[in-house]
Amino acid sequence: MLFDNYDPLKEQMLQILDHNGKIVNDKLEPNIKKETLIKMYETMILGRTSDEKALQFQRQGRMLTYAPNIGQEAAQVGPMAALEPQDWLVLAFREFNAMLYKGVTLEQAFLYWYGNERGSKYDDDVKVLPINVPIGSQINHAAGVAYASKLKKLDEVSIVFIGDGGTSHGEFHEGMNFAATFELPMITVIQNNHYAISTPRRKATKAKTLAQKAIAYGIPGIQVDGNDPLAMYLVVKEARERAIKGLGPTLIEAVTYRIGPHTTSDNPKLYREDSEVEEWIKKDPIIRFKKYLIDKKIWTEKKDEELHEKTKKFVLDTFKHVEESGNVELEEIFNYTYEKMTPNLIEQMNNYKDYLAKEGENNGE
Amino acid sequence: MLFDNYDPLKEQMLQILDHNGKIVNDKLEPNIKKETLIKMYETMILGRTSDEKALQFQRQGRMLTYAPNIGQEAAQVGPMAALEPQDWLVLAFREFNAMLYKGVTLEQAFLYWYGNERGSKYDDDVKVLPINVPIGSQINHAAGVAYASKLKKLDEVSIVFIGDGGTSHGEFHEGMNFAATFELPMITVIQNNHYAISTPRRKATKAKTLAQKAIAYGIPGIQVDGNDPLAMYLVVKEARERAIKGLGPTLIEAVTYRIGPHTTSDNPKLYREDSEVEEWIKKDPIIRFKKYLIDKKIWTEKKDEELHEKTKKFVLDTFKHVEESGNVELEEIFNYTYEKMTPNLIEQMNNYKDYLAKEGENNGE
Amino acid sequence: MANKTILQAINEALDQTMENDENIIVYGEDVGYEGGVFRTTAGLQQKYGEERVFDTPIAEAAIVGSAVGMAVNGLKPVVEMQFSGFSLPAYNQIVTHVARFRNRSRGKYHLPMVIRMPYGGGVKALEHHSESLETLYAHIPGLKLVIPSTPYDAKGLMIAAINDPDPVVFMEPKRIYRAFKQEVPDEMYEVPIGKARVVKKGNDITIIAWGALVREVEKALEITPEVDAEVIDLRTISPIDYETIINSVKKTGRVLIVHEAVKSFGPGAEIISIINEKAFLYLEAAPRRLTGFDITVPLPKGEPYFIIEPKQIANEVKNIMAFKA
Amino acid sequence: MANKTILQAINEALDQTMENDENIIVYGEDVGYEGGVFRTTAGLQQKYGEERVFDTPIAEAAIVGSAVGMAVNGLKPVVEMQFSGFSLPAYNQIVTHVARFRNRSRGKYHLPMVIRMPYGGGVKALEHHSESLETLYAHIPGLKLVIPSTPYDAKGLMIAAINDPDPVVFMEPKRIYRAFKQEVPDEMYEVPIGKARVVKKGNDITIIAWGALVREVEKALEITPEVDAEVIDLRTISPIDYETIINSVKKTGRVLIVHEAVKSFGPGAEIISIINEKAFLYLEAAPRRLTGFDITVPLPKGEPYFIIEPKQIANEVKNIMAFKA
Ligand SMILES: Cc1ncc(C[n+]2csc(CCOP(=O)(O)OP(=O)(O)O)c2C)c(N)n1
Ligand SMILES: Cc1ncc(C[n+]2csc(CCOP(=O)(O)OP(=O)(O)O)c2C)c(N)n1
Ligand SMILES: [Mg+2]
Ligand SMILES: [Mg+2]
Repeated sequence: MLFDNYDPLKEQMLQILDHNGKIVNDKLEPNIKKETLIKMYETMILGRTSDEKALQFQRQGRMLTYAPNIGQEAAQVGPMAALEPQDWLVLAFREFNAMLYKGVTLEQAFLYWYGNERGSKYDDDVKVLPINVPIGSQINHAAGVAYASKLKKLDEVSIVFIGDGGTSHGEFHEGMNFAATFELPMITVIQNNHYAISTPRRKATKAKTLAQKAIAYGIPGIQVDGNDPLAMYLVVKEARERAIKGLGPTLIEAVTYRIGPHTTSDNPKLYREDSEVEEWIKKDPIIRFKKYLIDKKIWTEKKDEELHEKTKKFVLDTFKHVEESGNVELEEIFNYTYEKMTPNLIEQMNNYKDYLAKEGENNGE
Repeated sequence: MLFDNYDPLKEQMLQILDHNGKIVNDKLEPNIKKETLIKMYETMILGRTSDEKALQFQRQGRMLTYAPNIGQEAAQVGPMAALEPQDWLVLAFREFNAMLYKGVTLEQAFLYWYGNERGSKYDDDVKVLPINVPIGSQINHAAGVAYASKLKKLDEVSIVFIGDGGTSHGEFHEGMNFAATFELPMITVIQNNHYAISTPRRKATKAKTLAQKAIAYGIPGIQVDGNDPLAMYLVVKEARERAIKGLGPTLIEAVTYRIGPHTTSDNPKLYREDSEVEEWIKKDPIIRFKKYLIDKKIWTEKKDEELHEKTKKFVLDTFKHVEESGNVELEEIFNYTYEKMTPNLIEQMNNYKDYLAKEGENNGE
Repeated sequence: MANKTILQAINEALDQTMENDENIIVYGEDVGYEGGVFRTTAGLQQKYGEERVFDTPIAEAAIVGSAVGMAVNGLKPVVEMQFSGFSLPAYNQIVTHVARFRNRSRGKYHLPMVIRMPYGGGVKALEHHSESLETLYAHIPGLKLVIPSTPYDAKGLMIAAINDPDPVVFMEPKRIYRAFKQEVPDEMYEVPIGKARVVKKGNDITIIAWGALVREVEKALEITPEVDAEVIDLRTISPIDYETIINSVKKTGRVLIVHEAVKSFGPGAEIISIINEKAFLYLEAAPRRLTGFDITVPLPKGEPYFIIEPKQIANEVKNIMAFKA
Repeated sequence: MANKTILQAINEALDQTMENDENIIVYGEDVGYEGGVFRTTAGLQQKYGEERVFDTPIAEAAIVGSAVGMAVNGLKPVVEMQFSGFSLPAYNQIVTHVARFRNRSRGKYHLPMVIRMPYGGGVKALEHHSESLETLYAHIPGLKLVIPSTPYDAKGLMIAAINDPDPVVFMEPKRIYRAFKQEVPDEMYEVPIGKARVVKKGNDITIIAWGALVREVEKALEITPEVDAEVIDLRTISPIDYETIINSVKKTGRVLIVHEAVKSFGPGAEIISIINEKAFLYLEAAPRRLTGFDITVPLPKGEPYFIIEPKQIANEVKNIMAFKA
């Protein structure tokens, strides 16, 4: 069993594909279907391209705050590829790639960061919870989703993401313990990208690894090279098996790095050295995965160029479309507070409509 | 080092004095001063007697809700004896013995449960924080007290108590992690009395021991026989040394049992077997400690009888005094909201005084 | 039809809805095996099993947060906060998620869930066991806040809350859990959320109260037979039924609001403001509030001062009746 | 004397008080090394060291709860909640402990501490970054709630808050952190807590606002020169300065309260109620509130509707002036 062989207390970290794209642990190389491998790679390219463009748009004043995922693609796509369509994805806020893999459209994903709640109204069959800003609180949601799956004896699990910083929050503790106590089919992936805004991982806890926090809940915890899509895939595959068997949750620490800023409002140069960033750029998950696919003869440089080309166009077109969506309708901000608008809300809306009719548009100053 | 030799993951539990009053680990027998041993024992007898009387008073309708400590005396008195006068005690709510040992008067302790805030106004030099009802939140207070001690380079530590049930709370996690991260001079004692009201310890977490939760914070955790005053003394002594050296907090799980009800409003027969209780009565900390003291020739049956006699009288007299204190003054409930009463509060109080002058006393129905 | 206390009425509402709909589940601290510290959920675990009725670790954020996830995944959780004072560790979940999931997802997800919590003073309890925290929930868009004052309403409102597609905070006036009995229909029925109840019609003054205070108002009127008061039991604090209030005030012109919550920035202030906005010209006297003082609820030996007694209500009524514009 | 923004004024207040009293310490998420996400605490760690100015784990209950312990043990912590929307995980600590330690211990312990939090909308932010949660703090006895609207007040109120023996929640109107500059004295000075500021004297109507809305009120008056309004910047929301309010209303007889917090059970309601209680017979028109709608603050593409603009204020002023009793 994977989780017995990698002990976080001994700082053993699972890696299958190293940063040169070499298999370093061939006994563990997962047997992933070709289409899946390609979907994984395409999603990573879409994620990366979207991030890069979004950062550009933001500099051009066309995008609001945006939290890029650059460098963390494997930590998201590996897990998602290991799951089944009926499984649930419970988000923190830095899982752009995971969302895309799971069926959130790029338009929706952009629309959210563009400042429109419609961006969190995913298609009906997309079992993804909206982006969750209050740190840690999503763990409890995932536990609840998993409780329902278990009670209804459904063959489904929940995967939930959290940052390294998030593990310090009380909600992390309560949710992990709740899930462990009731042996819920839940998988928690910590994206340890080494920073919580400006605060480095080492200042968030004295625990040598985040994976060892699993011991507090009596569940397995494992540290994984988060830039290795194969390792991330494998570990989630096994965690899913445990979950489905009724053995409860698993805690996975994906060791990765946030190459970009926390968000577009952040200047990482204030708190970290360029040299550190450069070290991690060498460990880029996309480069190693591409090498792996080419070595496996699943991919070619030519295909790669085409994909980049196509993706860029798709991202630009989609963003244009999003840009054209403009402000939301007035009704929209009132309509979803309750199932039915209360008399009070109707009155507030109508008064405001009267005002607008009289005075013209409100520009929020 | 004690903490390295007892590994909670291997379910090793420290015991020095077994339930027959025999030293089972003579290498570890601490060298406690005679006066200290006697103060420990006297406090335990005072605690036990107070508990028994309070339960009686409550049945007679003379006492309000009361949370007895019967069976948990060693888990409280052992630690307190190991500390220094300048150290801080941060309470949960089931530490009657610890409070008494640390200088809270019996009158104050009773007055609190009698329903008067004056019972939390301990004497000036008594470094004890008031009873803390919201589960888990006291851990953060203790961390803060310890932060100040460290910043001011004072030779003092904080000890904080929490129940087994309390370890599931988010505040436990945040406080422990905060203290660990800043290497604060704090000692956390979990009184694992096996129940949180009706909910047994095993339903609160899948962790085999509560001590292993320390691993999540990268600090030592140890399981101790909580009914063994010598083991509890020793472990806190060592934890204090670590703390003072700047090595940070320690997590101590005192394995004990709540012989009585959760509070006087609770009926434990609803949720546990008498046989379980009987097993634990055999492990009574007071019986074994008395045997130890007699074996050591520090104590005699005669002294014991005298002590019981004297203590009973003291408890009865003190309670009588408390009973005579009656209701608080009206000013008292307004006076301590802010340093100075606000105009609004003055007005509310005066209006009410006018009302009382007109209509006579308010009996709260 | 049988005589029941509020406690029994709530228990029956839970029992019958659970029997009817297997998606309803009930949990919280000590609610399972022993049936709650007040025994409101007694018998349910025995009947519906440990998976549907269970004890949780002491972790209010987990209790509420997991309910969010359950509701998203098709269940209807009815969770208990052991006392309203202990709902605060879950306050982040309630405000940032329970109240907002529908809006956040533009209706893709909604949360049919109920958060039960005994509230209010007068039971000689420890600290944090006597709070009246209506404002903290009424002020949050997306929540409904319901408080019954009778066994009949308790059952009907609880069933309505469970059936409601929106999340409902259900505060239970623990002081009158067992204080009196009332005929309660055996079958299931709903008392509509968002509708106040006119307890007594009258023309001189409108008295608005809820929870345990409704009975105190009734007692007060026994000692002021000269006043023909209209008494409104608000029942739903949010969204507030201003129609019933305004209609009454237009008739009486005088208003007293009685609540145990502390006064400043408390629930009574909203009612006065609504009346100002919608019936200002009908007012014949300054609307007044009789409320908890702006202090922490005292421990039992000081609590009597804090508890509002019928004589106090009667006194205020007389003051307002004496007001001359 | 130098021209400073609100942000700079707060920074200076922290700097000067820290220089003066080594028991003052400043911490929170990202406040240390990088000086806060808004850079309000910039430079302080460099000057006072990592022990007095530091970054914490993401754990708001720990930030506030540890401050309780520090204050008990002789420090004066000034902690930051990164945004007021993220103060909710600490709400349990704030309500059950920060507000109550003095009363609980009958004065043995008191908590000279400040909880800073940027608040309010209009900065095109993500969810939970735009809330106006005044009510949640103003309703809690034992807390003081202070909100500056100018650089001068920001410095003076922050110094007063730090020197105050009681715990102060200090909300900072982030929308105007850098919006304008004002002459701010170089030396330390206090602006008294509990005293409102009459921004402009007038006889026709009393307009009460605070934080970022004060400027919007001023702009509104520029487009309604026909109205001689008295403008009150409340500055301290709790304990409220009713003297200033009541004196003004007695003069004008008309009232408008402007706040961004959602309307129902919001801060404006208390002000209206106080006016009813203390100046009812002086009212010439129904007091009105212009506030945030009873909804979650929308994301940026819907937020413009939510933000109160000067024209709206002017419109309300005209409505109230037109009111005939
Ligand atoms: C409860 C809460 N407190 C504070 C914040 C503000 N905040 C947003 S992101 C962030 C850092 C998160 O760090 P981490 O968990 O490591 O995730 P990452 O950003 O690295 O993906 C903070 C403090 C928040 N969103 N929620
Ligand atoms: C935050 C919070 N939630 C709920 C309660 C109600 N409550 C009081 S004691 C208790 C059980 C505590 O169990 P444990 O921590 O094991 O301590 P013990 O009572 O056994 O000493 C509960 C749930 C509380 N006081 N605080
Ligand atoms: Mg991170
Ligand atoms: Mg216990």
